[in-house]
Amino acid sequence: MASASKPLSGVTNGGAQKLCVGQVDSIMAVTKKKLVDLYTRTLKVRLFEEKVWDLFGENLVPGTLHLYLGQEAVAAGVTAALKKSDWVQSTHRGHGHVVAKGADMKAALAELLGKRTGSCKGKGGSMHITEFKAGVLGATGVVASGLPIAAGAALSCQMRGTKEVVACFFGDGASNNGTFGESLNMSAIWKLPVIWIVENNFYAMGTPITLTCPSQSIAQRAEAYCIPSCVVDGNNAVEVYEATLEAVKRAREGGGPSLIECQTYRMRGHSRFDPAKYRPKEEVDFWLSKDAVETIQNIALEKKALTKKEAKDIRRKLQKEVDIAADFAVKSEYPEPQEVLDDVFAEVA
Amino acid sequence: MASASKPLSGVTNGGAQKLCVGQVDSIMAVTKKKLVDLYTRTLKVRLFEEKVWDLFGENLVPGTLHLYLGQEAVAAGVTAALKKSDWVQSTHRGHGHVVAKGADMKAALAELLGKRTGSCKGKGGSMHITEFKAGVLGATGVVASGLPIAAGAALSCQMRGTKEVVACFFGDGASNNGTFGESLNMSAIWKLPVIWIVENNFYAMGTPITLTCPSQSIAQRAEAYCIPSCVVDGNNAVEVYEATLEAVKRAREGGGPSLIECQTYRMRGHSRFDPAKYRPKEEVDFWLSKDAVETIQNIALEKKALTKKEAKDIRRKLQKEVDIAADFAVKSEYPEPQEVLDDVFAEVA
Amino acid sequence: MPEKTYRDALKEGLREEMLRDERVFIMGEDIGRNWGGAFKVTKGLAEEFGDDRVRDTPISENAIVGAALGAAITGMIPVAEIMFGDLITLAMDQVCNQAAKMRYMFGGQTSVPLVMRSVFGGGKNLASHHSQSLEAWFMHTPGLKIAVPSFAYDVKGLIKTAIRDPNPVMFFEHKLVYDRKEEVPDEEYLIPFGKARVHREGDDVTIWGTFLMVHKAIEAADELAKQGISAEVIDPRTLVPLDRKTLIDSVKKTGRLVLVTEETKTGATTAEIAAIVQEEAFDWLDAPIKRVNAPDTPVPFSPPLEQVFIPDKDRIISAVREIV
Amino acid sequence: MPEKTYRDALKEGLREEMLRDERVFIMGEDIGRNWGGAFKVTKGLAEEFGDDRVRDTPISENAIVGAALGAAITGMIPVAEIMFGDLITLAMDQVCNQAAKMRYMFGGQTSVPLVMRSVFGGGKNLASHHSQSLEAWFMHTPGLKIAVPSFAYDVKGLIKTAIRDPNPVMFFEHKLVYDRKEEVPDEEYLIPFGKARVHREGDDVTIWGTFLMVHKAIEAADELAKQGISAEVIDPRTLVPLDRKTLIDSVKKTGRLVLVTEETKTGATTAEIAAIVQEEAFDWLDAPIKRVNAPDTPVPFSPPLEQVFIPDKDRIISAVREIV
Ligand SMILES: Cc1ncc(C[n+]2csc(CCOP(=O)(O)OP(=O)(O)O)c2C)c(N)n1
Ligand SMILES: Cc1ncc(C[n+]2csc(CCOP(=O)(O)OP(=O)(O)O)c2C)c(N)n1
Ligand SMILES: [Mg+2]
Ligand SMILES: [Mg+2]
Repeated sequence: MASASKPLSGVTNGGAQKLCVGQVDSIMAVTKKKLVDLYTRTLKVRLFEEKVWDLFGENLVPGTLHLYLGQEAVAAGVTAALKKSDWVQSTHRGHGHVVAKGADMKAALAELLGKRTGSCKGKGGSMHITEFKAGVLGATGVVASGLPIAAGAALSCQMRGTKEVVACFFGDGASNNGTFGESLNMSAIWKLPVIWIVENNFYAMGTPITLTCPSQSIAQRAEAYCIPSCVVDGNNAVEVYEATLEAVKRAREGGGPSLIECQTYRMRGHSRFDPAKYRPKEEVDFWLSKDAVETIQNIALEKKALTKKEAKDIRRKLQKEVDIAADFAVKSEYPEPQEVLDDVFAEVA
Repeated sequence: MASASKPLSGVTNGGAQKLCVGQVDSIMAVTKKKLVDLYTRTLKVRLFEEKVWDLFGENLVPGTLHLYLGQEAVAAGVTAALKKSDWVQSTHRGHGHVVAKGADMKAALAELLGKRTGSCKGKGGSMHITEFKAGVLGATGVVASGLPIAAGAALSCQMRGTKEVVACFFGDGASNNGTFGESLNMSAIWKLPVIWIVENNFYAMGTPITLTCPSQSIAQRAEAYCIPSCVVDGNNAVEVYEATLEAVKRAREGGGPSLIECQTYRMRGHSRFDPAKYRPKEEVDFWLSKDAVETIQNIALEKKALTKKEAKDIRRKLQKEVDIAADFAVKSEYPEPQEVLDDVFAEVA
Repeated sequence: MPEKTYRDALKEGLREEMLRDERVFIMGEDIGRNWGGAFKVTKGLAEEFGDDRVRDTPISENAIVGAALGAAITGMIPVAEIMFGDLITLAMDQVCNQAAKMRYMFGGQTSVPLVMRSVFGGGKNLASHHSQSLEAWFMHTPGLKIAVPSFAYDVKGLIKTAIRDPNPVMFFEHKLVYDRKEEVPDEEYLIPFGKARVHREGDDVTIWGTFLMVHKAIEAADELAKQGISAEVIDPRTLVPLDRKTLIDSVKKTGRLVLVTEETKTGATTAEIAAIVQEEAFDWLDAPIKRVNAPDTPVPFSPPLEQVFIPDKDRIISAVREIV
Repeated sequence: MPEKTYRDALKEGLREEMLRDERVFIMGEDIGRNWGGAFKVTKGLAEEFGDDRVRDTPISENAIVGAALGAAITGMIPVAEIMFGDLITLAMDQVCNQAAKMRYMFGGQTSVPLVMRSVFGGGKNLASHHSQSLEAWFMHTPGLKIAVPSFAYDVKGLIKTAIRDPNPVMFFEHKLVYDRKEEVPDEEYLIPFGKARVHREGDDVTIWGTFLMVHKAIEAADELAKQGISAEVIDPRTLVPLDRKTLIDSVKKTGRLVLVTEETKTGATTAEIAAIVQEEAFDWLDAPIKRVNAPDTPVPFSPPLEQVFIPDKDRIISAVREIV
């Protein structure tokens, strides 16, 4: 019988291992334009999240907060491989997905602040930050609850014959929930155009993956359903992009689902008040040295997709956008109390 | 990337394939005494179920009925590898598990008839037929709901240090439910003494497994959790027994869970009124030719564990036991109406 | 007008909507050509509309509802079936946290045109896991509409309305009424949500109930009439929205109310109705509102036990006689 | 007597029971040494009792409850934690179909000494998936006992009683009371289930409520007293079993009742209480029973919205003034 393998952990497996068969292994195939795109998306998410952190420091963000800081390359790489008309399903750690998919940062920040100009009119906040018209199916506070919804959206794409695809983000912890198997199986038997994106940051809150996952990778679980899978460095937007591109192609051509495990790491704690003392220093250091923004910036510079000046200009431009968005959000009004009753039901035609 | 394999079906895979590594491949290792035990258990379940079918024909069995006819070798082989103090978790198709584990047939039949002498005092019926003191944790009407309970019982065995093990039965259909992954994972990370017994009869009600399972075997899903697994001929009690024995040994020694896929077939429809017209004739014929009772009887005769006369004597004795049990059940009283209120809560000490 | 069973009327409604709008599709366990649904409601539809639009699923309740939800918010109109109401326990997150709340928590960005069909009730000796009546849970979940048809005419008109509603609708049926017949027109008709049906008019007492209990209430009313008691029988047809006006007006007329459902008593829909009526018609009530429900136990298997578990005509009559 | 927070009192209760009986163990997500529970209730227990008895689990709610159930019927006494009450949606099958019904459907063959802890309530801007109050679902599920402690003294005595009860107990806490302090003895004590606590005695009106609303009701009663209205405040402490006597006796004295919980109104526990009281004290009621609840919406995120969503002292006072 097959024997149990050494468990996965944040230090030992960090982004090194690749299980992809047929993955484009060189970034040569990626155009310069795409490298700039990846740099821009990664940085945009970073700057957005840093702003959120600032606003939180100013006590302007109610409730809790699951920052995407550290994992930017995943959202950037995945969304860079999608069309605007494609869909993403987000999680409780959703800011990055939404921003990278092209949501309006003004509405997104206003939502985090609970303003009526927010994308959810202040009803959702951090855990439900969503912009439907940007192709976000929803951020959800219930871990793993997005998977069946993504499967269904993919079924809808298939039935409507639109060639749209769905990328569904979820965490390593989410893969222990029952919906994981149900959804993967459904996607496999119906050959749904969905790409399962595991953001393996090696922790679910304070619980290290070694306590809850017996295998070397989450990707291994995809094989149970004959779903092609791979493990990539989730801090390298190019790797994420390439793997996604292949999966998107397969999905669009009717080849069914794929699973991509992106190994990455949270720069901060799980949520707003978590100092994350449970993580070994060497592990934290290892990952902080693999910064997502620096990584893509270095690649882009090295491949001469960007000059240092261009990189700086992009940063300045993005920073300005973020600042304007924050200004908008801060200045926006809170909803009126009676709005609590709105939007429970849609009007019957 | 791994490619999708040809789907499983009732004809193509019938009991042939073996994935067990290290499985004892010859029945030489099985003692004559054990062969007699296996014959007796298999036959007992068969005779019990035939009696149930008769009683049902006489309109004495209320509600629905999921007969175990055809799958007897699974319950027989598994329970023969267990001690009396070990546990089994049953399903909606539970008669066979309960009888094979040694439950009182009088109480079991009385339960099916809704009598107050039934093991559940008539409260449970076919879908909840259970005899706790025989080591049955429960039969359940909710498909796949037994898996977490079995994991928990195994956790209890481990924590109490009793060396007891738990065998958990469930169907091919059940392996598509969320609890499957949750429970297997839990058993793997905690190395629980549980043996997952998939009774793959290739259908969930009228739905053939080809529609709901993308892989060649259910056993393949165990690998996702690094759980050793194998596929055996579920109509051959010896094969089932041997595989279980190995798994029990592993579990008792602290080696954790195993999964055994027993490929088998329902002799009749899913439930009381199902004519099962959706099954191809060649498939039905194939499986009926692999009758569980005949198979073990032939092996036992061949291995000279039994003479024909002894085989007949055992049959006569068991038939008498079953007849007496049926007589008891038929003659027993129904509960009094006011008993509807009993046993909601246990008395507080 | 032709007589049709509840089952056939329901199927007709589904079929008409599938013909009308190709976005409508059905998914669930064993609803397809091999079985046609556990209660044969969808029999023949796979043959007519194909296996894609009448889609057999794995035994994955939470994913069935979740996938239907995902399809609903991206341009389809799914009708998801959960084979037994007892099994919605496995899909409560997708039903109550996702489908019910999605429009609200996303600030109205999407609507959720999703129907979830399932079946409640005992009477078939199916024991604790296949006999419950759990509608109260969903009535307590803001964002869901709830249909509870008891008659063939209603089930057809309501399923069509449900499918056209841009909100998640729990569409609950009852095992023991599938075979009941009623006149059902062949022409298209819709029944609006939130409009009760008054089956008997009366002056002495109002009886409000759902599912099989509406039928029992009618029987009780007929028998009470012979005893000189005139009972009004109200079937709400939908619990959300709830037709309060018909009920309150009736209570203002009769001054007495008996509520009857097959649910276990504590926390049943009848509790909510009692609370509403005493709030809105306190001064008109001449006696306490009586609740006739199942006892607070799981559903037992054995026929004599199940028989006392499920309320019947006699219990309704006794309750009426206690307050009239 | 020393003052202790609700959180610490609860932990003390858990700890005492773990010391008393080695079959008692705790399992749940992030309850162990790295986090100590989302609300820090179990902080330090893993260090004291080891990681086996204070067991971190994967994010597998249905299996957490199911596994605890399997352990409960084979000789252990598990306390399973579901991190947020909203997530019990994922475990409804194991809670309501398995744990609640097991003893009954197996005819009394086993008892189920299982405690399921979770936490309800808003007030922390955690939005629709982390703020609900779903106790009504469980009150409508025969076979479950339900504790709803609102005070430090109660939470300790009740958790100990829950752990010693041979039946499945839903033990619900409230996010906003963890930090509240009360005098809590160091000596061992148990609080029986089914015994309400009367926080204020009064003659003009009875106020019955749960969780944070008990605290609000007390504030309201204090303010009403200044206005010359004497309100009796009753905290049931357990919903199942329910102390009807204390409540009915009080209503018979005051003739007026206001019910207040943080649940969304339709189908809340307050509906059941209203139904009971009008059944049992109809002739003593001088005015309709008032229900003060949250509106029938998901819980909104934005502070000004959540603030009007959750009932407060003023709404309680207004309700009282409407009927006194
Ligand atoms: C079903 C469910 N269980 C528990 C929680 C509480 N919770 C919120 S985030 C989280 C950890 C999730 O881990 P993972 O899926 O790895 O995502 P990450 O936070 O690491 O991005 C938990 C347990 C929840 N929100 N939903
Ligand atoms: C969770 C759940 N979903 C659906 C059903 C209805 N149902 C009863 S048995 C069954 C098929 C089960 O198939 P399988 O697990 O293969 O077991 P088998 O009946 O073949 O022994 C179904 C769908 C149920 N009881 N529980
Ligand atoms: Mg994680
Ligand atoms: Mg099967």
